[in-house]
Amino acid sequence: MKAAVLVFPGSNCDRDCKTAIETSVKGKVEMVWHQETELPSGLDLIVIPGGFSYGDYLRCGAMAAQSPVMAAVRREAERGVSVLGICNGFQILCESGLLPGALLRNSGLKYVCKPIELTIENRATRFTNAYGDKQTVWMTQGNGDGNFFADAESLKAIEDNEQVVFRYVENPNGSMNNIAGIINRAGNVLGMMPHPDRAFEAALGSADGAPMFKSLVDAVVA
Amino acid sequence: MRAMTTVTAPAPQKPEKSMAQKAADYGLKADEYAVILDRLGREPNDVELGVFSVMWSEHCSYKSSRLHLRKFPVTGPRVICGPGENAGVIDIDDGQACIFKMESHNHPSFIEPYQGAATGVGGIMRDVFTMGARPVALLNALRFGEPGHLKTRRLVEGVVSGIGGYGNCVGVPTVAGETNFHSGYNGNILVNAMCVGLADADKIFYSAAPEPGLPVVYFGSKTGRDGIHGATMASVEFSEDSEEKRPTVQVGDPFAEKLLIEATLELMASGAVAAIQDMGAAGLTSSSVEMAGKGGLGIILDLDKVPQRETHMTAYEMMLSESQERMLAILKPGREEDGYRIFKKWGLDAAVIGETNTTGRIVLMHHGEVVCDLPLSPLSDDAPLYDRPWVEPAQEPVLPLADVPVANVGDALIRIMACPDMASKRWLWEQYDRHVMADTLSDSSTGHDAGMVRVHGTRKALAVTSDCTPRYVKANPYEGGKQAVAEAWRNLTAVGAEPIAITDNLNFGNPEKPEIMGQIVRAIDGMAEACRELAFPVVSGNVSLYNETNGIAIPPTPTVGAVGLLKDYDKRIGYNKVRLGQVILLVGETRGEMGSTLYLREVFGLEIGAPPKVDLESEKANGVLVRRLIRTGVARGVHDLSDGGLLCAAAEMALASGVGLELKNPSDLDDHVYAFAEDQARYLVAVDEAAAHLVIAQAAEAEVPISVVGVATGSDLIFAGLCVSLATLRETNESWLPAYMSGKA
Amino acid sequence: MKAPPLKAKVHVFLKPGVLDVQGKAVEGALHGLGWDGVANVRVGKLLEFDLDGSDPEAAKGELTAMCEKLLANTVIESYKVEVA
Amino acid sequence: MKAPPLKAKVHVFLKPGVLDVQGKAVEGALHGLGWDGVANVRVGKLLEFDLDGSDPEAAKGELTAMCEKLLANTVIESYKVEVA
Ligand SMILES: Nc1ncnc2c1ncn2[C@@H]1O[C@H](COP(=O)(O)OP(=O)(O)O)[C@@H](O)[C@H]1O
Ligand SMILES: [Mg+2]
Repeated sequence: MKAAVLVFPGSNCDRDCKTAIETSVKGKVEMVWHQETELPSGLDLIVIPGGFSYGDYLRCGAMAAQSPVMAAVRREAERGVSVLGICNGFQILCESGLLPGALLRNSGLKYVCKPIELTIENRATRFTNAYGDKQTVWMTQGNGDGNFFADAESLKAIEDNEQVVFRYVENPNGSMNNIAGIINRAGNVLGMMPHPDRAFEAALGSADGAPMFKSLVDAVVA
Repeated sequence: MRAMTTVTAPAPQKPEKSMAQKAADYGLKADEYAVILDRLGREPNDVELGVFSVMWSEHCSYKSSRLHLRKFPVTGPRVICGPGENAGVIDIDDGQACIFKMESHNHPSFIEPYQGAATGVGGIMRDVFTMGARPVALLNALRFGEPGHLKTRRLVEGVVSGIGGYGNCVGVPTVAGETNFHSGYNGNILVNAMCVGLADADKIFYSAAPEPGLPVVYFGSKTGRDGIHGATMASVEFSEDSEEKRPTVQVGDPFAEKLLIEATLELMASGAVAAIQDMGAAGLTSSSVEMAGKGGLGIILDLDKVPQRETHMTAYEMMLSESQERMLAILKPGREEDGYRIFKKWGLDAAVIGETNTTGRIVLMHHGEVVCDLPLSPLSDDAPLYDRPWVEPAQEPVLPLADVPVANVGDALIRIMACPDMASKRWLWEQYDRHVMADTLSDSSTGHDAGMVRVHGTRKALAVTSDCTPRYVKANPYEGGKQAVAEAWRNLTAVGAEPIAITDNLNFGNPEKPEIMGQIVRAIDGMAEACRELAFPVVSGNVSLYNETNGIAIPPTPTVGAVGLLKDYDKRIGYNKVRLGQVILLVGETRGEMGSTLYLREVFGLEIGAPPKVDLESEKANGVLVRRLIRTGVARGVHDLSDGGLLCAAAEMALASGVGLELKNPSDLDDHVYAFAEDQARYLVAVDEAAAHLVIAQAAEAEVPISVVGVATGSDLIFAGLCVSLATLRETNESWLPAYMSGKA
Repeated sequence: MKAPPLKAKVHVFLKPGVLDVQGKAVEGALHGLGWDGVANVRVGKLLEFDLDGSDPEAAKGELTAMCEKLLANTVIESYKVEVA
Repeated sequence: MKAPPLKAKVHVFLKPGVLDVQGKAVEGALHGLGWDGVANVRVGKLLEFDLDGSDPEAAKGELTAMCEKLLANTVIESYKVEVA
């Protein structure tokens, strides 16, 4: 698998994503600076990593969404390339309109870092195929703005189209409908708050993130 | 640039004070000022006086403690660089090095808890990456006033969100720490932050300027009027009028820090850096003076070139500003362009602001005039060094067991597990990103005695901990100093790591008082003794004195931050995986040390009695045995015994593992003594039933006291008529802090 | 000589349907301190800056563009612009 | 019937000279998007709420007390209050 991990000023999970892909599926990973206007050719996956792009000042992900590289991501996404946004990456995807909704301040108003249990709501995506019959998985999460919001109409559409991929078993932040991760209508852009990139081997407390990368590899082969 | 010899004083400020008066205002003593006059052969001007006052402040010169800090052992087979640089450096094999240090931000955090704590974290990270290391772990040791005190809740709220706000954004996991509450900190809280980084052992960067004629580059954020006189503020007592003296608060920008880390490491990798130094306390002054001074050179700076955030800044303000996220580097000849390319990429302000030379002087130009021209050597060589008078500090007498009041063991357990010092700090550490960098093996939440992070891409891991038991140090500074070191050593041992070296943060009151100076001297004696015996050298540290308000000093708090190495992280252990049927062994001797225990304080409100004696021989022998049990895979769970003694350690083990423990008292001691004595050098070790006799034999052979104290069974904690469910215990331990923070406790 | 810049003000606030958790927390805290008469607290952002130009109307157009592009997330936020 | 509440506005902003990290970042982003004419961006908070009472002057006093006690961090922030 050939993947690109985007790097914005303030990204801090860029290396984690690279390691996760290399470790779990031996993928080839290129780091791409936010000023680039083109992405490498032949990508199977674009990862928008977690962190605090531009300090998360103003609004999480707002300034990163305006970066030159995001125009290229939009083009690739339209061509059907897989795009995975984790944490700040999810916020950037929402801010750039590639995913519906927005992420608000956590209802407790605090940054929350903890292992969290998720139900896999939709196993029929290229990101979740390899989870098999697994009902729930553990990953950790760490964010201050993970409270998913969409207006009534969008939320209904998200649910009706089975775009919810992960839900929290116990809601940590006030997210509507316990939403932890959603996918776009076309099924190639996924955003999620929990970190598969911190759960790719047992030593880290959970390896439940690894099947996500395996799914993507399977999707490439298929 | 060329140094000129005439010195033009900056425009006089309105009601002109005499220089001697100003010197006093800046915190210089009359005899210190006399030395300045003597060395210069003339009166200093404002800028020069400012430079002297910060360089000779307690914070920068260590004038009260330097003499005693020399007692610390600072060398060892793994020490690459001991105290004296920005941080200590140790060898962790395979050409890799670990760089770490701890530092206080006590005064700023009391004034503005969020920014004070945040900038404390930022400052300590800069000390570490300045030497070429990528920061990989953060710790913090916090001491707050009593929960009922008016300011405490707001301070906890602010400090914790400041630490999280900064570390989380930069993207370095906060993996361990400690938090105490005591009325002794009502007027002066302690915020000690530690940073641990990784570097290649042959790519360590130092601050000494290597040769003349090299460009001096400033990069990072712009300079504003932040925290002017912060270093001298950190060297005076608080009083009623501190509010007025209060400097403009420094505001941290963690985003800028993240960019600064990446740019600094990239600049270093490019080969352009000849020497480098962060701008910490006393900013541009201490960084330029130290770089030139350590190199035996001179330096000239043109302050007009300094990137400035505010208009009309004076030379004095620029030299004393403590604006955050700034660095000073000396580049190799002709490498300015490399620098500018990297700074531009990361969006940082940068400028060549000066040059090294051979004059042995620091010369500052502003608006085309020389505003400061000082010889460098007096700034460091003639810095005051005090052998302050001290008296042997008062010591709590040994408390005979017969005088220890008796409580119901179950009631006492609940009281202690729920008390502010023992209660779970989940509310706090859930606000810290503990997993970023994807190498965290253990952290505050996992049930280990130390935080552990992998050395990226290897089988190795670093174990880190921070420890001090101020009530012991107060009761007996010498034993308490020893204990802080021993507990840190024990915590590293208990996860299976080889303890390597420590950093320290010596927090005390006013050293001009002989009783306080006595605490400092004796605590250092005790620490040094323990470091020597345990082959645990001190490689970096920080001293914070004058932690007093209206004449009341904090409890003496010499915090120890320690680092250990695991060669194979699969051999790590915690107390979170004890399984039903396993046997619980107690390693170490229980004589019944009840003085200065949590039992006395929490159940009876008594803060009396000599603290537990630290026997370094047994500490070593017991630790070596425990490490062997871990290495050979026999130990299935290990927890050191500290606050609250055996029963509290057992309770923590049961909670972390989710299994019940049935314990007995195999000794002649009364149950309440056996349960809550805080004898040192002890561990609880869980082993498979079949292995127990073997382990006991091994211990006997090593002449280490060991006894069977229980077995893992059911879902209750059982001891001497006490039976409490894990659910109740958990509720007891978890509820205090969140309830307190929401105003309900 | 350069003309003095215009003074821009941009007020960004959550749309009525979006739960303002910060506002709610402030309200709770104010009640806790005894200010019971406080209700419907909303917390918004106020950005102030200098803007080159001399035509306030044109400037307003620019500000609106800035809001649409960056300063506000119109999924959840509304904005008002002002130039003096 | 109850009188309609007063409308309170509280503007909390960093004191001059205090580094405004948000403002700095927003300014950088706006420049990056081509709005070079923007300078001195400062980001503040604007709180709006209903307040029981009928005397705007008395209400202003209350608001000031709220700011001193809770709404502003007076070590680094200033505030302005308004009642309508
Ligand atoms: N300020 C803090 N920051 C991070 N972790 C903390 C803090 N305070 C306490 N902890 C964590 O809570 C746990 C219990 O703390 P403590 O009782 O002091 O540990 P010990 O006595 O084993 O050294 C440890 O994992 C510690 O790292
Ligand atoms: Mg311990």
